[in-house]
Amino acid sequence: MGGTAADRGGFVRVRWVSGSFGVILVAGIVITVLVTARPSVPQPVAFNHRKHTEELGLNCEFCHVHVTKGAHAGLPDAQTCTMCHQAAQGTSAEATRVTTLLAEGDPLTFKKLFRLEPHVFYTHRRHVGIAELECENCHGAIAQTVRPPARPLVTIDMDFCMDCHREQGQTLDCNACHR
Amino acid sequence: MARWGMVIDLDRCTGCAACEVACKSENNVAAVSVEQADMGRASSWMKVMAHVEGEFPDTTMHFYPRPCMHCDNPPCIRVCPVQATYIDDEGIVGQIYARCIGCRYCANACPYMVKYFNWYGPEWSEAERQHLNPDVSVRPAGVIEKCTFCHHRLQKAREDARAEGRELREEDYQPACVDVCPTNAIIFGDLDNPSHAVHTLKDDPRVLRLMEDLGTQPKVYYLRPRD
Amino acid sequence: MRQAVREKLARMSNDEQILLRPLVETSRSFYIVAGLLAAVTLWGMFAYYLQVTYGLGRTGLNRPSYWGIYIICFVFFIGISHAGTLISAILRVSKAEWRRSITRSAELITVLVIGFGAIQPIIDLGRPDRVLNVIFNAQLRSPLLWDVTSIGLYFISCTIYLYVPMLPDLAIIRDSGIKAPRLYRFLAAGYRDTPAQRARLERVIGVLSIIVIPIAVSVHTVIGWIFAMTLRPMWHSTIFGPYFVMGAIYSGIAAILVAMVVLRRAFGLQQYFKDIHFDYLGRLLLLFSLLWFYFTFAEYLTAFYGGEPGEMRAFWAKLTGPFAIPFWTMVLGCFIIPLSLMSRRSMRTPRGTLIAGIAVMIGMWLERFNIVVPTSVNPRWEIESIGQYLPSWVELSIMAATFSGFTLLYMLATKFVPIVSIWEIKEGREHSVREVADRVAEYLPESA
Amino acid sequence: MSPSRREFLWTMGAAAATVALKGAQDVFWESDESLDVGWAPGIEERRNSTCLICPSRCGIRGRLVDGRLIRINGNPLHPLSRGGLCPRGVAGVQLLYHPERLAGPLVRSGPRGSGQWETVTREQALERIAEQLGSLRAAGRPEGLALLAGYSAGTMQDLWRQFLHNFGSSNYVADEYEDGTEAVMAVMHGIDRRPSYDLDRARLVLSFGAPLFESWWSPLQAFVAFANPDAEEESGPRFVQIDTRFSRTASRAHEWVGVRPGTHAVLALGIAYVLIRDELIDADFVARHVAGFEDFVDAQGQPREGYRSLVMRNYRTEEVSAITGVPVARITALARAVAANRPAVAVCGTDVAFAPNGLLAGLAVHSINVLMGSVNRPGGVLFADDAPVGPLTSPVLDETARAGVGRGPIGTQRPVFGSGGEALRFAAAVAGAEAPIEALLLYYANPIASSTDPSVWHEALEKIPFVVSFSPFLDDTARYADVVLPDLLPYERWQDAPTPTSYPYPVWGLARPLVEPHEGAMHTGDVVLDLARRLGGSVAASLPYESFEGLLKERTRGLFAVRRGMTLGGQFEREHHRQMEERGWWLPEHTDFEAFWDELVERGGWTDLFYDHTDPYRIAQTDSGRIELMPAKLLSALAEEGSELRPYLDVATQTAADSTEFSLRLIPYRVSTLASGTLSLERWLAEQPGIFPDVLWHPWVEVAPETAHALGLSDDTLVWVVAPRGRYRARLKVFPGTAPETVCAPYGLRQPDGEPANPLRLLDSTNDPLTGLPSWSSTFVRLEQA
Repeated sequence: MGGTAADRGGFVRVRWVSGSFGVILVAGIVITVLVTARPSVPQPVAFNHRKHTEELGLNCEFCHVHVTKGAHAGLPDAQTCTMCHQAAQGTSAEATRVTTLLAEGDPLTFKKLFRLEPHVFYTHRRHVGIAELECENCHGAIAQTVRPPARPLVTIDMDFCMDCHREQGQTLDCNACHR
Repeated sequence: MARWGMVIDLDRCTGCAACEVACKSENNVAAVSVEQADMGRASSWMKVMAHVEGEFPDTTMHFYPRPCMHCDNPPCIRVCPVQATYIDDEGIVGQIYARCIGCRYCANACPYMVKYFNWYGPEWSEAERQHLNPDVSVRPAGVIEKCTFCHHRLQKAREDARAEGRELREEDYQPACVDVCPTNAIIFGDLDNPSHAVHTLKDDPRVLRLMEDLGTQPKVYYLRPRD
Repeated sequence: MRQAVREKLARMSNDEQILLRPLVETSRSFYIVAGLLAAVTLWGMFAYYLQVTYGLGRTGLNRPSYWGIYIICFVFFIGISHAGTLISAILRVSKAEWRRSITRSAELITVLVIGFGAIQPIIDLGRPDRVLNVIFNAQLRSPLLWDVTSIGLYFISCTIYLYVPMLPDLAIIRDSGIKAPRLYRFLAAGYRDTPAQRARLERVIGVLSIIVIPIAVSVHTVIGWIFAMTLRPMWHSTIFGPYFVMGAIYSGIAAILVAMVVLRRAFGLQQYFKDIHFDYLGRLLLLFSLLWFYFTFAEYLTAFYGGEPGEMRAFWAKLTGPFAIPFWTMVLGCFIIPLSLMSRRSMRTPRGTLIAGIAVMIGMWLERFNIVVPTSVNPRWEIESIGQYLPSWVELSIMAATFSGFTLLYMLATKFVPIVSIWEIKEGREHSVREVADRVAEYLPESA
Repeated sequence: MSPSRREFLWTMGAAAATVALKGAQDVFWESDESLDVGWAPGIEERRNSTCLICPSRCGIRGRLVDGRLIRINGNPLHPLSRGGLCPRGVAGVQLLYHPERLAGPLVRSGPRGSGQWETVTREQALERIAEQLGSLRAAGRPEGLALLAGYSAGTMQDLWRQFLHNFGSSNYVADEYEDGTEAVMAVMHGIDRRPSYDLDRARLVLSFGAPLFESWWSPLQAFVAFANPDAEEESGPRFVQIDTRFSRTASRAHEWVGVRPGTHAVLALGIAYVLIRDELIDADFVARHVAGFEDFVDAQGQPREGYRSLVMRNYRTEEVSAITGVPVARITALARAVAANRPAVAVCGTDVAFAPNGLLAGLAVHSINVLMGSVNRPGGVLFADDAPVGPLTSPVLDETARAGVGRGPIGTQRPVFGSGGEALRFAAAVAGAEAPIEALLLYYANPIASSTDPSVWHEALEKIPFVVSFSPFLDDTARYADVVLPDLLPYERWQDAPTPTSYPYPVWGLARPLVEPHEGAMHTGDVVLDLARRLGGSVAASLPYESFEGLLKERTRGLFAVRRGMTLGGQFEREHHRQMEERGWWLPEHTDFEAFWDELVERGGWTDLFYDHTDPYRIAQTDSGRIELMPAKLLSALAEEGSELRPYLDVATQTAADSTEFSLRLIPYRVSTLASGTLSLERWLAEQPGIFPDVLWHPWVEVAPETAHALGLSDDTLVWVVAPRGRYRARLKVFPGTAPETVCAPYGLRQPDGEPANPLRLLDSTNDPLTGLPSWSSTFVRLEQA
């Protein structure tokens, strides 16, 4: 209020003003971070994507079985892991742990890493099954990771979706994704 | 581009309300408590309205199933300050719940009263959540909601058609109320497509549109009772 | 009051002594009243907390009465806000000398009341957390957005229009050193009352008072349009713009009158709010009561003559139906009482105008009620059932808190700024008598 | 720059704001995520099954996502419902996922009705029941076991009957929807079966108070006929509704004839008068198949007046008009319409038979079908077959069982015709200690809520030491049980679902589990089989089935072997099959039973859309071999009882108000959305039980505007409906379609707190001595502001 006039008067302490602005700025950043930040996603085992994809040559659909027909790609369950890990694979401690966990009947519940806001309706079927998009388009180099990332590699927000839709000449109708 | 519309034959509607319940089931419309209902806060995107005339024994009663009219010139979308309600290219008036600020201006602007407000968050018990439709969001407290012509079904139908490499057929996309109607009183399709039933029915001499004089150009047509 | 302050005050002129005393001297009854008002305000804030926590379900709103107390209060408060600025601006522009002692109190009402009015629609929102969507996703076709724009503009210009003419007084306080030196040093913004500064100030005030008038007119026009742009019976009417502006000024005058009577009594300002002020404002009130009748009659006659079934449902609901009591009380408060009182000179006294002012305020609140609720509960489609609206205690508490919060802030403001503009009074004494004499002489034909 | 006090406050404020904002996000507006929508991965399927909620047994198609039942839609292959469904069927998802569903079996731990329960395992519950039943047999008193069963036509009913029979008890007590037509057919045609109505092919449907579009046997059957989906251009039959109430059916029928309460039959005979007078009857049919039309000489050699003389003498249109309130011209026009729109079928509704002299009234209504020759003809009254499923294993009775069965069912006073009002007679007999019942099983019956006299049931339950309920919910009667072993809900269990007899063709719908069964519940069919195994002896020997599913599959072999019919199919398939069968062909589609069974399960049932109109046994099986308009059995039964009643004379069932205190006639009616009348469970339905009037959740009564005005009551007032026998609270709705001086009261509703609001409890105890059915329209009430 009357900032310039006050400066002209030269009686307002600069420290006072800049100090409070600084505090407001910091508080704003803290609030924004707290409100928007997502907690890290812990996984039951340290899954090595690169080993499974690049080295063993498994395709994504092997574990994410619903990727071409479901809304969600699906996460592997203990059964899928048991196919190979019933016996310990390799020498790593983690591989041994997987075998032990499976033997103990641990369900190995993997958690969704890429989560969309609940008001976004996305289906893998449409994007992967029908439009045949590549996984890395949205998931980045997830197949190259050697340990489970704690946070998504790509920030998928509305702009991200819209940019691609525009490029591809796809629908920009709100109803297409929000309902 | 399709222009979706609906024709409701008042001669065929028996007021059984299957459409109402099918709509609630399809679109996760929660029932409210007794107290809330008494206050007039129940939601029913599709509502069967009764129109009674005359006294015993010369009474007549007709049932008007009333969904959103999906006007071509909707008064609701103009007044929305945040573009949370809009009309898409195919004439479906949508409501973006994630953007709505809950000012209820659209509800007041709609002469058909088809906009419903979530006074509280929906009351689903843990068990009831099992039957929620995953294709449709569960609206939070404080936003307006309304009939969408089961727009998600169009998405699905189009997806299926594309997956099978064919054109969208009339029967692929039918809203839940149309699907369930035991007397086929509700007919739905593309008003601009001559092969769809609604295309010819909309020019039937019995046709009546609610409050047509307001210039809203509703895309829900009623077929006047014959007698 | 500390000795030092008392001494400082004693050294000042008579006007300054009287007008600055409230800044440094606070009576016990002030504390009691302020405490009560603060309690009511806190209670209302608690009610709002509940509403935010549990949802708008805590109100009495429903389908089809989607709007209620909050929107009524919104229209009412924004209406009151016309008190100030518009009146003081018009009086300033027209160089009405009697304005000098009342402009400040009127402008203060304006600024505070806009704030309280503007938060009403936010209180009314189902999702107040998303209120910024109005900016991020603005949809310019919406009258609500016109409203946001014009109220925002109005608030800013009124604040400036309050602040700028306050500068000389703030400088006086700063120089007297009777209160919070640092604060007033900041507020006075280096104003030294040099002739150059004074000239620039007068020019700025002159420009502002002209700018403010169209903005004020636009604000209430747009509020009328919020209703008029829908197709609802009894809302969809072209008269709403001017009708709302007229009503706003009317309620504004009433609000000033009430405020003046209270201030005069509380701070002993009989010297400043004289009978002539009440007489003039009373005449203005009389004029507006007639205008009000004319507009209302025109509106209802048009609706009645058209006889459209949808309209008639709301029409008869007001005249003879469930809303007959608020309707006829409104007519009593807005027309019969002010007309019968203000048409008599003997009643254009502080007491008479107080009664008329309160009647008009109640009447105008009811007018907003009669616009919002009867139309809401009477849908256009006749087979739709007629609704009901009974405000809940949450809504009533928030309304009470709004009134008390406004009063409280107004009271607090009297502790920080002189409620009558010292410099304008001074200027009036020093220059105007001469200037007016000259000016009047100009009007007159040359004496032979 | 050291932090000043101001800066410190700012920081604190910001921190507090952050916390508040976070809190607001979590608490204030529940995040949608917590509702678990959009879960992963969302694999969908659709499965056909059959709706078990009301007797109509429509075909349903469930939409399942990841094993959850999301939506219930109609099964377009089902010949009766053709893809349509009523609101109750759709709301089934809320029944399945109802929060009040019992989590597991309960055993009473406090005194009866105290609400103190102990949760037990299924094994413990079964053990407990088997122990009690075993001790009955051990004591040689197997007839001390009784079953009260709601509508359960099909294998469940057969299974229960067989179980009881082999156990040694004849106390299968039915507590079902009745409409009295069974007795009418038994008397006139000698066929002990409810009639079917070929609505699809009729050109005029003359409904005497039958709630065709609301709570009839199968509203869907009426809807399909009304919409007439098969015909391209031609419109469906003309519906004429003769009703005391301006019901939903009346409003949507092509014509509504408002009659005074209890005078339906008089109007029927008035129509018959015009038909005979103007020679519009099917004289050929009458001459060939009907006895008793003309005056005749009975077995004793007494000359008797025939139907024609009685009608011509007593039912001139002027007199009928005066009684019924229908103008003379209207009666004539109705009769002419009946004659002009052949085939015309008269449907007899509950309002006709549920009255004093109800049977005689029913005869009068049905006589129109006989006069018009609308019997065993397309578009008329038919007698359909049951689906030819295989029989259960033939029962073996041991000594105990034979002795028990030999002692017969309890309840001394049985009606002459039909079995109406069986449940209440049973309760009265138990309450009156005429018959010691040691154990009562409740299967889809909730008499405390639905009975016209709950107090008798309270007394009866007091006298029965062991009560078991199989209700999945703790309903009003289950509260008084000793053991509650909840059944699986529909959509979780196997059950066969034959369409009701109102439909002219046998349709054997199959309900199969759509979702995983609830672990706390158990299929009552499996319970019966399990109990039989535990009880051993002849009971076990007669029910040697592993599971109920196995039993159903076994019986299905009958359908496979019969060389008729088809699994459900589309319209083209149906028509193709019908035409082939008409020409004597059968299309063998399946060489092995397994494939047949798989297809049956997949499509949702079996049907045979061919009806043999040439079969004379479908017209009459009386001793005379003709349709008897003056039924010999009835005349002799009346003579035996010394009754003064005479057919076609004492048909007006209207009684006048006998006091000024109670001056409004009560007309109870069944709400379509809650047709079972016992439970209002699904919230979607409870919220909007009727479409009109627009009342949510609350029970209501309807009165005419002038009646309300005279009483000084306005719309929406809360009133007491007071009768000499009791009172209940309801909302008053002013409805211009209601006849003056009457109160139309829906039943099956509850107060919001769950208390039944049942107008049937107010009924005076008059009933038809011939059928045992209670009277509906003879009760008078008054309204008081509550």
